[in-house]
Order: sequence, then structure tokens, then C-alpha cells
Amino acid sequence: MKLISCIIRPYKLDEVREALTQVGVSGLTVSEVRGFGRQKGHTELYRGAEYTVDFLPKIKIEAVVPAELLDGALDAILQSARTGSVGDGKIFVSAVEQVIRIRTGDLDADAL
Amino acid sequence: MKLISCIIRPYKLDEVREALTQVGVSGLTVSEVRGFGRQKGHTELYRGAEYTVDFLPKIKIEAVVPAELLDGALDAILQSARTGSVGDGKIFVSAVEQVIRIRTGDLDADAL
Amino acid sequence: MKLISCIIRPYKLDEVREALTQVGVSGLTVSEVRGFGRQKGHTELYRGAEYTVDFLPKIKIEAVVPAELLDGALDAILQSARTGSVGDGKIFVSAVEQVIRIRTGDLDADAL
Amino acid sequence: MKDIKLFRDMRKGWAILAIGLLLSLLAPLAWAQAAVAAPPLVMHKGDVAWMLTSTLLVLMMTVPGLALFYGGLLRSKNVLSMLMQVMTVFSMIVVLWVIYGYTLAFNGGNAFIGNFDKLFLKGITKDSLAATFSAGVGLPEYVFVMFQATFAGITCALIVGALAERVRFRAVLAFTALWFTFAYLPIAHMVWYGPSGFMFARGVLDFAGGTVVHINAGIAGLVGAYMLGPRLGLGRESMKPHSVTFTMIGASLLWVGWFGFNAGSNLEANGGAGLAFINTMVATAAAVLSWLAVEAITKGKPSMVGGASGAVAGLVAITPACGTVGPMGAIAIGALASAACVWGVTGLKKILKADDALDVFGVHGVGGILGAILTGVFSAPILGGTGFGAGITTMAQQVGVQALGVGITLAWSGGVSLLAYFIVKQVFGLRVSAEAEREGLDISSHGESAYEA
Amino acid sequence: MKDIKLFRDMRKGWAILAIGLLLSLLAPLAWAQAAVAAPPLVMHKGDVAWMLTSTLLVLMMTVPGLALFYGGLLRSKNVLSMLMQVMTVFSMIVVLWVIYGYTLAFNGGNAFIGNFDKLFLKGITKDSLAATFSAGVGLPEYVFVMFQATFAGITCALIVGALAERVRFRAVLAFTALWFTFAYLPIAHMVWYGPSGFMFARGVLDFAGGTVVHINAGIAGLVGAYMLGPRLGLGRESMKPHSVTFTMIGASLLWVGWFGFNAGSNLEANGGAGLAFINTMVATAAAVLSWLAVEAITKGKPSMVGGASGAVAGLVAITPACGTVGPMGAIAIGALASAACVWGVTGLKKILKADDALDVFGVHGVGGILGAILTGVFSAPILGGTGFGAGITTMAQQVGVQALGVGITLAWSGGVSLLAYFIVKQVFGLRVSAEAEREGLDISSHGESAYEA
Amino acid sequence: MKDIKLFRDMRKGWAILAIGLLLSLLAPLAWAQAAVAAPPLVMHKGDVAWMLTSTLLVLMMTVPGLALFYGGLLRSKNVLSMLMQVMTVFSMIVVLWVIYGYTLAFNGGNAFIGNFDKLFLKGITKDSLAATFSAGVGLPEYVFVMFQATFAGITCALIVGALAERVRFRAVLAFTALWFTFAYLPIAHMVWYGPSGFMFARGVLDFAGGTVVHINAGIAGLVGAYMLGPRLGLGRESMKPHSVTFTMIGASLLWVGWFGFNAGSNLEANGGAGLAFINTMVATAAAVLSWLAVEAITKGKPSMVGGASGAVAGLVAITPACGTVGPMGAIAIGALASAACVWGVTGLKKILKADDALDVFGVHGVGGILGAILTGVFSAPILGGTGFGAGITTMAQQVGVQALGVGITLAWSGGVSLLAYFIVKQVFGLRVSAEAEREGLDISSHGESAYEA
Ligand SMILES: Nc1ncnc2c1ncn2[C@@H]1O[C@H](COP(=O)(O)OP(=O)(O)O)[C@@H](O)[C@H]1O
Ligand SMILES: Nc1ncnc2c1ncn2[C@@H]1O[C@H](COP(=O)(O)OP(=O)(O)O)[C@@H](O)[C@H]1O
Ligand SMILES: Nc1ncnc2c1ncn2[C@@H]1O[C@H](COP(=O)(O)OP(=O)(O)O)[C@@H](O)[C@H]1O
Repeated sequence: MKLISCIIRPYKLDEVREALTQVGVSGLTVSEVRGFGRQKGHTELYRGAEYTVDFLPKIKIEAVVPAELLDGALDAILQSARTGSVGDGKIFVSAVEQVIRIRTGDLDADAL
Repeated sequence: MKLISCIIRPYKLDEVREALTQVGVSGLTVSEVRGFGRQKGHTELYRGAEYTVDFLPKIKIEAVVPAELLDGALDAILQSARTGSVGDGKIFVSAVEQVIRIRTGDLDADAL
Repeated sequence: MKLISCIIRPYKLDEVREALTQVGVSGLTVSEVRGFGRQKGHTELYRGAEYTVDFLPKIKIEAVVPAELLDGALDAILQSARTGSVGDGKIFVSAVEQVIRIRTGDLDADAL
Repeated sequence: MKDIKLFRDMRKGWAILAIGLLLSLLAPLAWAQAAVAAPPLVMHKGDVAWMLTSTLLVLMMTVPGLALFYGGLLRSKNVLSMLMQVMTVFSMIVVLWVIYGYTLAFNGGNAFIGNFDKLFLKGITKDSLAATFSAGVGLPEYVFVMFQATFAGITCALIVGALAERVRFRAVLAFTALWFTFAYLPIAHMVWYGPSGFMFARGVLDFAGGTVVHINAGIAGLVGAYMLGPRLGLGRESMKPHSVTFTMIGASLLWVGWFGFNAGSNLEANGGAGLAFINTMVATAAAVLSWLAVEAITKGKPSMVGGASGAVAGLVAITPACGTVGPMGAIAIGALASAACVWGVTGLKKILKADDALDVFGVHGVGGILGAILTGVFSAPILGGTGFGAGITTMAQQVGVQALGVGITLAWSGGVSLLAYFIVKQVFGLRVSAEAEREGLDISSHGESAYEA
Repeated sequence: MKDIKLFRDMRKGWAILAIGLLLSLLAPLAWAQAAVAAPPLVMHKGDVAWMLTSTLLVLMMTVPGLALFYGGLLRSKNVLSMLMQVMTVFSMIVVLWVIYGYTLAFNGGNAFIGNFDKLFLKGITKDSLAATFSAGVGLPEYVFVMFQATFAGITCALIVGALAERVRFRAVLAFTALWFTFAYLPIAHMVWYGPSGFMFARGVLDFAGGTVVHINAGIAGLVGAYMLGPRLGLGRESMKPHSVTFTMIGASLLWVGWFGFNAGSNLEANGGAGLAFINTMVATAAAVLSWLAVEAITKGKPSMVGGASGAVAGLVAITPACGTVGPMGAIAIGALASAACVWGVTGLKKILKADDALDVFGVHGVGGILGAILTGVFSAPILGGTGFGAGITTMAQQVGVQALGVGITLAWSGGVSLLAYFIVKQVFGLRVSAEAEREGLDISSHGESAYEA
Repeated sequence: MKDIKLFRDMRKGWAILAIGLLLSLLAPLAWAQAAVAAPPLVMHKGDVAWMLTSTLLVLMMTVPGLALFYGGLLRSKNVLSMLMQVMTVFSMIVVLWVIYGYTLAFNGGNAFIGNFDKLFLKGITKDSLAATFSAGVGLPEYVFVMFQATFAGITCALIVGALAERVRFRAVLAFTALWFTFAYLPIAHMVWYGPSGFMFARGVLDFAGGTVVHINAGIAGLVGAYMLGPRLGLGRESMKPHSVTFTMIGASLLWVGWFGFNAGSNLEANGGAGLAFINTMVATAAAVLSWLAVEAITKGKPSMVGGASGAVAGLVAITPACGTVGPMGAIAIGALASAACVWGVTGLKKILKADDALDVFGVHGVGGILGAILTGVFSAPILGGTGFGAGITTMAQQVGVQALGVGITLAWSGGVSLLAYFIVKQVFGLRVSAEAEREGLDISSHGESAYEA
């Protein structure tokens, strides 16, 4: 099984979720993160103090999928999350050795 | 060393933490996430607008453990986080290549 | 490519980010987490109720780097995040199999 | 202590009371006759200005004041349910008040309850005047009706703090309607309706509502906490306040608004209002300091939740006393009551074993009781007070009467509460399901969540 | 309904009006002469106390009240832009008001607009008095100027709710300045300036500003929503309120402050203020209950956003009526208008297809229109009211006149709005860029973010 | 400018002053004798209504107003410490005020300080009256005592903004008690106690407390910022406001409440209050616009923190002036002072190099000084003002006297502050430990955290 971890623009979340369910991904976990990269941040001013904000709000999606779903899922993300401007984000894929469903104790593919 | 990453119900956090410390896990890191899966969400209404909330509040626990602790830790989580209803969450296990304790520079098993 | 995942003290974030860019890390993703470990928490009181807070606010930085940058990056983090007192945090390194830049579809090293 | 009939009527009323409670149903008739001979009341615009202001201050105490004070102390998944309960209960009571509440509390009747002559505010126009405490001085009756409406509203809203995080919304409304009718109205009549009200007639001092409002609501809350049972996870899961800042805003608005409550209860803008005002200010200030001092000594750290609680404790305790004690007595009352309430929310709470979630009894009950008793003490001229209730001459006697007032209120309100909760439990059920409670009342009962990034 | 000239002048004014609109420019001259013979006005300190309080209450309705009510309903990336717009618009209008607004609205002129005699408040000192509704009773003119300034300020601030989350800051300021000058000032003059104001002269009842404030702002908002187009992602992305708690605080402060608005419009602290007060209280309470009941029946769950919206709907609807209906009529108006506004923000909204982000038309427009019409109904003495407008004898006639007032306001304000938005669009552009909208107005327009851990 | 003795006493007092400062200790004696012959004061209910309202408005300025304005600008780990400091300082000062503050500030004594005759409010009853500015008009003395108590309370609370995020809680309390006694009381006596007060006697105009409150607190804050040293991480870590929404609520409540401060300082509900009211409104509105304009020009984006700061700057600057300038002068003062304060929190701040965390000196100090000077300018009848201080005939002279007032206040308060901080540092230490500062004062000093999901 593979863990797909992707960083996307916050307002793309619903589109990406729909695209992933379409291709058969049955579950995912989302967190609010802040990203630093090529996309430039902005400056904030509070009275005398000026802060350069380098970190921009992003959404991280983590989905563990069976290996056979991987390519479909990557495609789905690429289609739905792309706007073409700097800051669209990245997808990282890594290996997962074991999956357990807490409710039932089901293992691996059965647990997804 | 292994990274145990598990998604649980928020109110189970304290129980799971206790169960894990019991079996010898010395540290862990927790984040607030939102999960999408079999458990159905709910509908929210704001004047004319109706929003279907598919993402439910969950807690993600990440703990890196020496391989020999893995089974005990998994058991501890399964015991303490289970309620038996849909939405109890998942456990994902993956490999960690290197661990460093920032304070001391200790490596791997010593760093945990 | 390697995923460096490190837990640090919140107020060290800017220093660590600078240190990492210095050594050539071009992007990273940050989340607010709560950590449990050797560093002791504190007690909070609300009228009659006393809560022991074991989880302390921490920052998690995730950066995917080409293997050749790994050592430099680890050093940079160790230098910039260390204070020497308990609670400085940990660094975890694991393998990443694939990286894609959503905007362009660039793969792996090109995507970073 | 409040009287909306003419001063002259009052003396006639006294004669009637002497004939006994059995004849009391004839009182309205006698009063109606007496009214003919009464001297005309004169309205003062300064009084109207102050009483309009006071009335809106009591509204502000409730929404947003009390709602925030309570809501901030809850977990974020239940904050809206609290705001809803406070606002809806207040709204419902205001409507019931103008329909039948006002006439039952403040119009004729016997020693325990008024009559129905002003049902739907019958007969009141914008030119009607209600008597104040000064002979010949009248207030537009609509203003008096509204001022009292806000008292009834906030009292009922106070109760819900004890039921927080688990009660059904419709159960709150049903209970409140019953309790308002069978506990609030009679107690208000007994304490404030002169001269015939049962406690009024006995010289109970309660300038602005220590018994009618705070003890009354405190015991109703406590009974409710027992009937509902504790929240799921109590003592195991963290139930930390989700926003102490909101709680502090709420406590501050309670402090600000309470001047309407206390100095407004003087019904006139004069030196008497000034006395109630200064007492309310210094008692609260002393109570804040006292709670913080106790915390600093016993736990090592004074806290904001403590400071806010102290302010409310002081305000509760000075409520019955503010018109009859001196500023130094007020400082003493505030400081003592605040310290007592620290015990109310810690030691006593452990003894009572009820999950009175927001310490309605610990603060309003304990502070109210102590305030009522200390009113009997510090009203003594020798301690800077302005004197005892009508016909009372010694401090011991006054304290006794005050204790009687406390006892009647606890018993009556407690009994009515028990019955009302029981009825509501049978009809609707009191608690939401365990799953709904876990999910939080905001989503499960109201289909909303309070915050979103 | 407001008259700051002497009663006697008013009758002289009537004679002049008869000569016709073409001669109306001579009116100021005639008035000036008449003033000589007027009996001296007497100031009452109680009135001053109440009107100072009322004025600051209307300020509090705006900042922080309205700002929070609106701001809480937005996404957190746009909350500061709303707070900014409300505060800045209010500030700008206050300054424009003392420069030329007051004189154009409330000083002489013809049936449609005043004159320039009091430009920069020329001639007013701390001893100047303005007439109230009672013969011979005067209010310090500075106080009247300020009371009215806050009305102009909040009306302009109301509009921005319809434009939220996408409008340019400078466009808001430019539009508001134009609309204030060419829509607010004439409508205020027509409705409130007696006896010559066009609607005033026809007997339109609008005690505290249903037409001038709410319908006026409601239609300006609706036109703006059409001109701007919908927010990016509307219907696709979640646009949940970021803090319903702030919205509830805002609604509560609107409720509290509205007593300044409504009972303050009586200009004196007397039984008339008491009537406006009680009507405002009970109509709002009934409206809260009504909205929640409709929600509970149609959607299964009553909500806090609903309760808060219901309160505002009730307040809007009772505004024109509060001085001339009875409390039971007020309950009916509140309950009916609230139910109508539920439709305004759901059914009607779907029909109109405009992204009126915060339902300015759905609540202020619909509630204002219904309130204006129902004022014609419930002012009837037979329904507990105090009677119809000058020269009007039947309910049908009054309702007709009210409908005329509504129609004129909708047409005039709608037309001016259209033109003003058009001009501003050409000069500055109305909307921020798509990227700025995605990022949120707080950062893109103001260089700030509201919250930080 | 405030005088609680009879008008007649005042003239007698002048004669005494002429004999010189050395004899000033005899003044109380002389006053006591003079009192016998004074005409009786008459109370007006309208005044009482307004002054009760004004007093609670100043309380509302402090809690929750100032607390939120300050608290929102801090990081979330320190917000409760600020709310605590504001509420506790206010409470402590109120208690000290009724014990010895009132008598030392407002009762007899010499040119620099009062006497101890009214220690513990000795001799004051609910029938006592204090003189207002109009001959023969009295206010219940309890009301005056409370009105002034809130001034003392908010002044001391203002200071803590400069010390934020690092000061020890007990150090705040100890410092404040010292500073109140040795700086606030003498300055209040010198400026407001007529006719003997040192600055009062020289014709310093300070209607509502520009010197006594704002300059006084501003310099005390600045000295404290130096004594404490900068916050850890200043300039390196982000110290962004955790909730600009709270700051905006706070600024709004300051604006609303300030009418109690300024128009309340008139002590009567009449045209004079109306003048102070309109000046406060328009100066603030102009100041909001001015700050935003400066920001828009110099930085490209007007901000909400800027708008809120502008409002406060305008309010500060108009405080001494509001009773003696005209509305157009007020607009000028507001606009100028606001622009000056932008410099105060940027350019000047860089020069001063003190970590005055919340710009107490940059806003209250700079705004207060400019306001004091401009009061001398715009009080000139030729600029729409009502005239100069007693015995002063030219603008230059008045400006000179104003500058003298500023200078004395800066020197006296600065000196006392230095000493008081030094003492407190020796006894308790001023700062928390570095670890406690990193963790945040909420948890380290108060054992709480403000927010929880
Ligand atoms: N090496 C990296 N490791 C982890 N996260 C990264 C890395 N590079 C970029 N990111 C994440 O991806 C987001 C987008 O990256 P950015 O370089 O701004 O744009 P793009 O992906 O279009 O090149 C960043 O905000 C950050 O959250
Ligand atoms: N494939 C997945 N990848 C990542 N997280 C998942 C995945 N499936 C489920 N989750 C997480 O687990 C939570 C529980 O899953 P759900 O299917 O609702 O119930 P259950 O685990 O009882 O089958 C989800 O809310 C989500 O956070
Ligand atoms: N085994 C672990 N797995 C995951 N996170 C850990 C683990 N041990 C520690 N951490 C994280 O590192 C933080 C610091 O650890 P701690 O033991 O307190 O101090 P130190 O790193 O100095 O030994 C913890 O708060 C937690 O977030």
C-alpha cells in the first residue's frame, strides 16, 4: 500500500476529494498546514511593525491506497488540483507497511 | 524504527496516550485533522445555505517506536481507541530510516 | 528522495526555515502539533477543575529533499533548533518514492 | 420591595392584610376602590431616562453578557447551544411576561400571587403611570413593565448554566415556561409586591432581587443538574473553557449592566440610585480582589476565570443589599461572598456531587444566600446601613427574616423545579442522546458549528 | 415624523406649501421670519440624558454591533474588511453630516431637499435648541444633529453587507458618499422633515426609519449585489460563517442599541419613549421565536444564525411602527415580519438570483417593507394603535400611503444606487481581482489577517 | 476643571490663593468656614440619569473595552494576562479610591494634594450633593465619587499596555498602587480641584482629562517600557495580534464609552454635554479617516489596526478640548492628532527605542500632548471655541499654560514612575523569567490558556 501525501490550495479541497472518490479512494485525512516554496508570500503591517509572511495556508491530504489505485489517484489529483500558477503544490508518495482498521482489526487492503 | 500513524476519535486521545505510555512508548506527536471515510458527516444550515460536512474532526497520533515495541503499541491503540462504531479510525505503519534528538544529537534508538 | 520530518519549538520556526533555505532546501510544509515526551507539561485550573496538560505546542516541519541534500539539511536543523533544554524535539527521516509538482507534472528531483 | 400601586393604597392594603390571608382575595376590590382617592402621580423625565437605560442594561446583561459568560466556559462544540438557550429563553419569557406574567406578579391578588386584571397588559397606555418608592412620583407603566420583564428573563436564563452541554433544547423551553409560571411569578409577588406580598409584608429586604433572581435560579439549576446527571466523560476528558476571553467579556458586560439591575431597582434617578450604584461598584471590585487573593493563596496563581467569577459573585451578593448598606459594608459583603463562592465551586461542589456545569448554585445560590443574610447585618445603621425593613428593629430579627426569605425561596423554587423537570422528562426527555452529546449540541441540536477557519 | 422647527412654524409652513412646489425655494425665508414669533423652547435635562444615551446606542449598534453581526457571518479571511468598511463608512458619513448632510436633510428647503443655511453647522451653539414633538420642548441642537448623524451613518453601513467579500474598499467609500448625498439626504428630508417633506406631508408613518433606513439601504444593497456579481466559488465552496459567536454578539448589541434608535426617535424621555421601548422589546422577542419556529418546522432544527437573524428582522419591522402601535400589535408585527424574512433569505433569494451576501435586502428590505405596511394596519386604534397619520382616517388609506412611501423609496434609492455604482465602476472598478478575492480581502486590501494562534 | 465645592467657596478660595502657596495648608480651614454661607444645591434627576450612565460607560471603556483593545493586539499566549491586569488594576483602584483616593484628590488640602477629611468616604450619605459647574446645581456626591473612581481606574489600567507580555502580575499591582497614590492623585488635584489646584489656578484647560489621564499614563508606560526592557524575540519573532477583531471591538467600546468620559465630565445633561458629545464624535470620526489616509498614502493599504488606533488617538486628543472647542475645531484636532500618532507609533517609536508594547506613549502620550496644546489653539472664539481659561486672554498665553501643564505632568509622573518601578523591582522584580515569558504569561502567571478547540 502507498501513502499519497499532497499539498494543495485550500479552495481546491472539495474538487480533489470528489476526484479521488471517483477513482475509488475510500478514505482520506486532511490537515491545515502552511507552506513555503516558490510562491511568494505577502507583507502585513501592524502599526509600526511589518511582518513578511512567507508561509501560506495550504491543505495537506493524506490517503493510503492499494498499489493498484495509485496511478489513478495521482492522475485524479493532478487534474483537480491544478490551476497552472505557482503554488499549486506537490504530491509525495511513500510506502506503507501495514494498515489496520481500529473498529474491526481488519488488516491491510481490507482495512482501507 | 517504525512510524505508527493513527487516526482516532478526538475524545479517545487521553486513553490512547495512557495505553501507549503503559507499553513503553516514550513520546508522541498529535495533530488535529479532519477525516473522510465510511462514517457519514452531517448537514449544516446557515440561513438559505445548506452545507454538507463530509469531514469529521479526528486526531492524528504519530509515534516513532523501536521495532520491538511495534506490536505492543499496535495492540495498545486497538484496545484503547475502539468503540465498535464506524469512524473509529485507522493505524498506518511505515519505516523510519533515521531518528535524531535535536537537544543531544543522539541517534536512532537512543533518540527515542 | 528523503522526507525530513522534524518537531521543534514554535519560536524556532523562523530560524530553522532560514537555516534550511541557506543549505538549498527550496520548500517545506509546516503544521501546528502538540507533543508529548520528556518535557513536562503544566497544570491549568478552572474554578474547581484542575487539568494536567501533557501536550505542549510544537511545530512540525516536513521537507522532502534530494538524498544529497540530506546531511546538510539535518545539520542545519540541529544547529538552528537546539537550545539544549528538554523539549527541543526530534528529527525523523524516511524514504519518499515519488514526487510530483502539481502545476507542471514535473517528477522527482525536478519537482522539488 | 417594589410597589406599583399608590402609596396611599399601600396603607389601606395594610389594614386589609390584618384581616388575614383568607380574605386576601378581596384585596383587589379594596385596592380598586382606594385608587379613586389617590393623589395624582407625577412623571419625571430624568427617572424615565434612567429607567429606560436600566432596562436595556439588563437586556445587555443577558444578551450578550450572560450568554458569553456561560458560552466561553464551554467546549466549542456546545457554545451555540448556550447562546441559543439564553436568547430564546429570554425572548419567550418577555412574551409570556406581557401576556400573563406582569399581572400575576405585580397586580393585586393575594399574598402569594397577583390577579389577571392586566392580562395582555389590558388597560395600560403610554400615559399610565406606576408608583415608585417616593410618594407622588410615577414612572410610565410600560417602562416598569419592561424593566421587570428583563428581570424575569435573565432569571430564567441563569438556570441553563447548570444544564449545559447535555440538555435538550425543547426541554429547556418547556421547563422554563413551567418554572417561570409556578416559581418565578409567585416568588416575585411575595417579595416585591407591597404591601400584600408574603415576604414583603414580613420585612424581608431584597432591594434588587437576591432571593427572587439568584437564589431562585440557583436552586432550580442545582435540581436540574441532579435530574440530568453528569456530562459524559466528566472528570476523564478535558472540559476546558473554549474561550476565556468571551467569558471575561461576558463578566464585564454583566458588571456594566448590573447597574441597571441594582441602581435601576431604585426606580428613580436620585441619591438612592447613587447609593445602589456605589455599592454595586465597590462590592464587585472587592469581590474580584477577594477571589484572586483566595486563589493566589490556595493555588498559587490567580486566574482570569477566577476574576470573572469573583465579579459575578460580588454582583450577586450585593444585589439584595445595595439599597440599604453603606459603601464600606458593600466592600465587606463583596469580599466575603466572593470567598464563600470559591468554596461554593470547589468544596461544596464536591459535597453536592451534582454536575452543575457552570456553577449556577455555587455562585448564584451561595452568593445569593450569603448576600441575603449579610443584607440583614450590614443594613444596620451602626454598620453604615440605612436601616432595617418595615417594623423590624434589631439585626438579629432582620437576619432571621432574611433567613426565612431564603428558606421559602429554596423550598418553593426547589419543589416547583423538581416537579417541572419531572413533567418535562416524561413528555420530551431531558437529555440528548449520547452520540449527540459527543458530537456537540451545536451540530446535533442546531445544525451549526460556531467557528470555521 | 421629525421636526426640528417650532410647532408654530409648521403651520405657517403648511400655508406656504399650498402655494406650490415651484415657490418652495422661498420657504427658508418665510421660516426665518416666522421664527421671530415662536414661543421659546424649554430644555429638559431628562430628555438630554436620554438623547445622549440614545445617540451613543446607535453608535454602538454600528460599531461594534453591525460590524460583528456581519463580520461573524463571513469567512475569516474577509472579516477585517467588513469591520473596516463599517467603521470607515460610519466615520466618513459623520463628517459629511456635519458639513452638509444635516442642513440638507433638516433645514428648510423644499419638499425634496433642505437648504445650505447650516453648512458646517453654521449658527449652532451649545445653547441652540431644536424642537421636539411636544410644543415648547426643545433639545440641544447639537444633540439632535448627532442623533441624526448616527442614523445616516448606520444606514450607509448597512449596505456593505450585500457587497461583502469582493468589493474594493475605495469603491465602497466612493459609492457611499454619492448615495448618501443623492439618496439618503432627500429621502430623510421627504419622510422626516415636517411639514414640507414630500412624504411627511402625505401622512406617511415612519417613526424611527423603516423607509429612510432599512428599505433605503436594502434596495441599495440589492442593486449592488447585481452590479458586483456573485462571489467566486459561490455554491461550490463552503462559505460558512467563521464565528457565529461574533454574529450573536452583534445581533445582541443591535437589539440593545436599537432602543436608542427607536425609543430615542421619540426625542423625549416620556411615556411615548416607553411605548416605543416596549414595542421594540416584544416585537424582537416574538421575531426570535417566530424565526426559530419556522426553522424548526421546515428544517427540523432551530439555529443560532436564525435566532440572530430573527432578532434583526423583528427590529427592522418594528422600527416604523414602534411609536404608533400597541404591544400586542408589535408582537404580531415581529412574528409576521420574521417569518417573511425567512422567506426573504431563502425563497425570494433564489428568485432574485443576486449574491446579496449578508441578506441586506432579504432582511432589511423585506422586513422594512412589511413593517411599513403593517404600521398602516396596526396603528389603527381598534388594533391597539394610537392612530393614523395627520389627515388620514381609514386603515386602507394609511396602508395606501405607506405603500406609496415604500414605492418612492425603492424607486428613488434604487435609481440613485444604479447610477452611483455605475460611476464608481467606471472610475475605480467595483471588484477586487480574482486573486485578491481568493486570498481574502483582509490581506489583499488591508495588509492584515484577523487571527493568529 | 472640576469643582465639587460651591461656587461661592471658589471665589473665597481665590483670595486665599493670592496669599501664596506657603499658606495653602490653611485653605481647608477657610473652606470649611465658607461653606456655612453657601446657597443650597439643588439636584436634577436628568443630571443624575446622565451621570450614572456616564459612570458605567467609563467602566465599560475599561472592562471589556480597553482590555479587549489591548488583549487582541497581543499573542494568544498572553491575552489573559492583559485582561487580568486591566480588571484587577481597575478593581484595586476603585477600592483605594473610596478609602483614600477621593479625599486626597477632591477634598480641600493645598495646591498639590487634598486632605484626609473624607477618608473612607466619611460623612457622605445618599443625600450629600457635590457642586457641578453651574451655580446651585448639585449631583449626589456618591455619583461624583464613582464617576471619578472610574477615571482613576482606567488611567492606571492604561499603563499596563506598555508592559505587556513580560511583566509580573504582582509587580503591576504594586507599581499601580504607588503610582496612583503619588502621581495620579496629586495631578488630578492640581488640574481639577478648583480653585486651589496648582494647574487649575493657572488656567490650564483640561475638560475631561488629557493631562490627568492620558499624558499621565503615557509617560508612566514609557518609563516602564524602559525599565522592563524589550520582550524576548522582539524584531525576530512574529508578534502579530492574535485577534484584530477583539481589538476592533475594544476600540469601538472605547469610542462608545468615551461619551461618558467626555460628555460626562460636564457633570450635567445640558447643552454643554451636547457640545462635548458632538466634539467627541466628529474628532474621532476625523481621526479614523486621518489615520487611514496616512496609511493609504505611506504604505499603500489602510488597515483595521490603523482604524482602531486612529479612533483611540482622536478620542485621546479631543479629551481636554471637548468642552471648549467647536465641532470644526474638533475635526481639525482629531485629524491632526491622529496623523501625529501614526508618527508616534512609527518614527518616534524608533527614536525612543523602548519596547512600549502597545504604544501607550505613542498614542496616549503623543495624542494627549498634542490635544492639550491644540486645546489652547481651538478654544479661541475666533476658531469656533468657547473661550480661554479663567484670566487668560490670548491664544499664545493659553498655549503656554497648556504647555506648562504638559510639562509638569510629564515631569511629575515620569519621576514618580521611575521611583516606583525601582522600588517594585527591588521588592518583587519586574519581569517574569525567560522561560515563563516564552511559555506565555497566561499559563505561567495564571495557570490558564485562553482558547481551546
Ligand atoms: N520540498 C518540499 N517539501 C515539502 N513541502 C514542499 C516542498 N516544496 C514545496 N512544498 C509545499 O508545496 C507548496 C507549493 O510549493 P511552491 O514551490 O510554492 O509552488 P509549486 O508547487 O507550484 O512549485 C508549498 O507551499 C509547500 O507547502
Ligand atoms: N484510505 C485512507 N487514508 C487515510 N486516512 C483514512 C483512510 N480511510 C480512512 N481514513 C481516516 O480514518 C477515519 C475513519 O475512517 P472511516 O472509514 O470513517 O471509519 P472506519 O475506520 O471505522 O472504517 C477517517 O475519518 C479518515 O480520517
Ligand atoms: N517517539 C516519538 N514519536 C513521535 N514524536 C516524538 C517522539 N518522542 C518525542 N516526540 C516529539 O518530540 C517532542 C520533544 O520530545 P521530548 O522528549 O519532550 O524532548 P527531547 O526531544 O528534548 O528529548 C515531543 O513534544 C514530541 O512532539
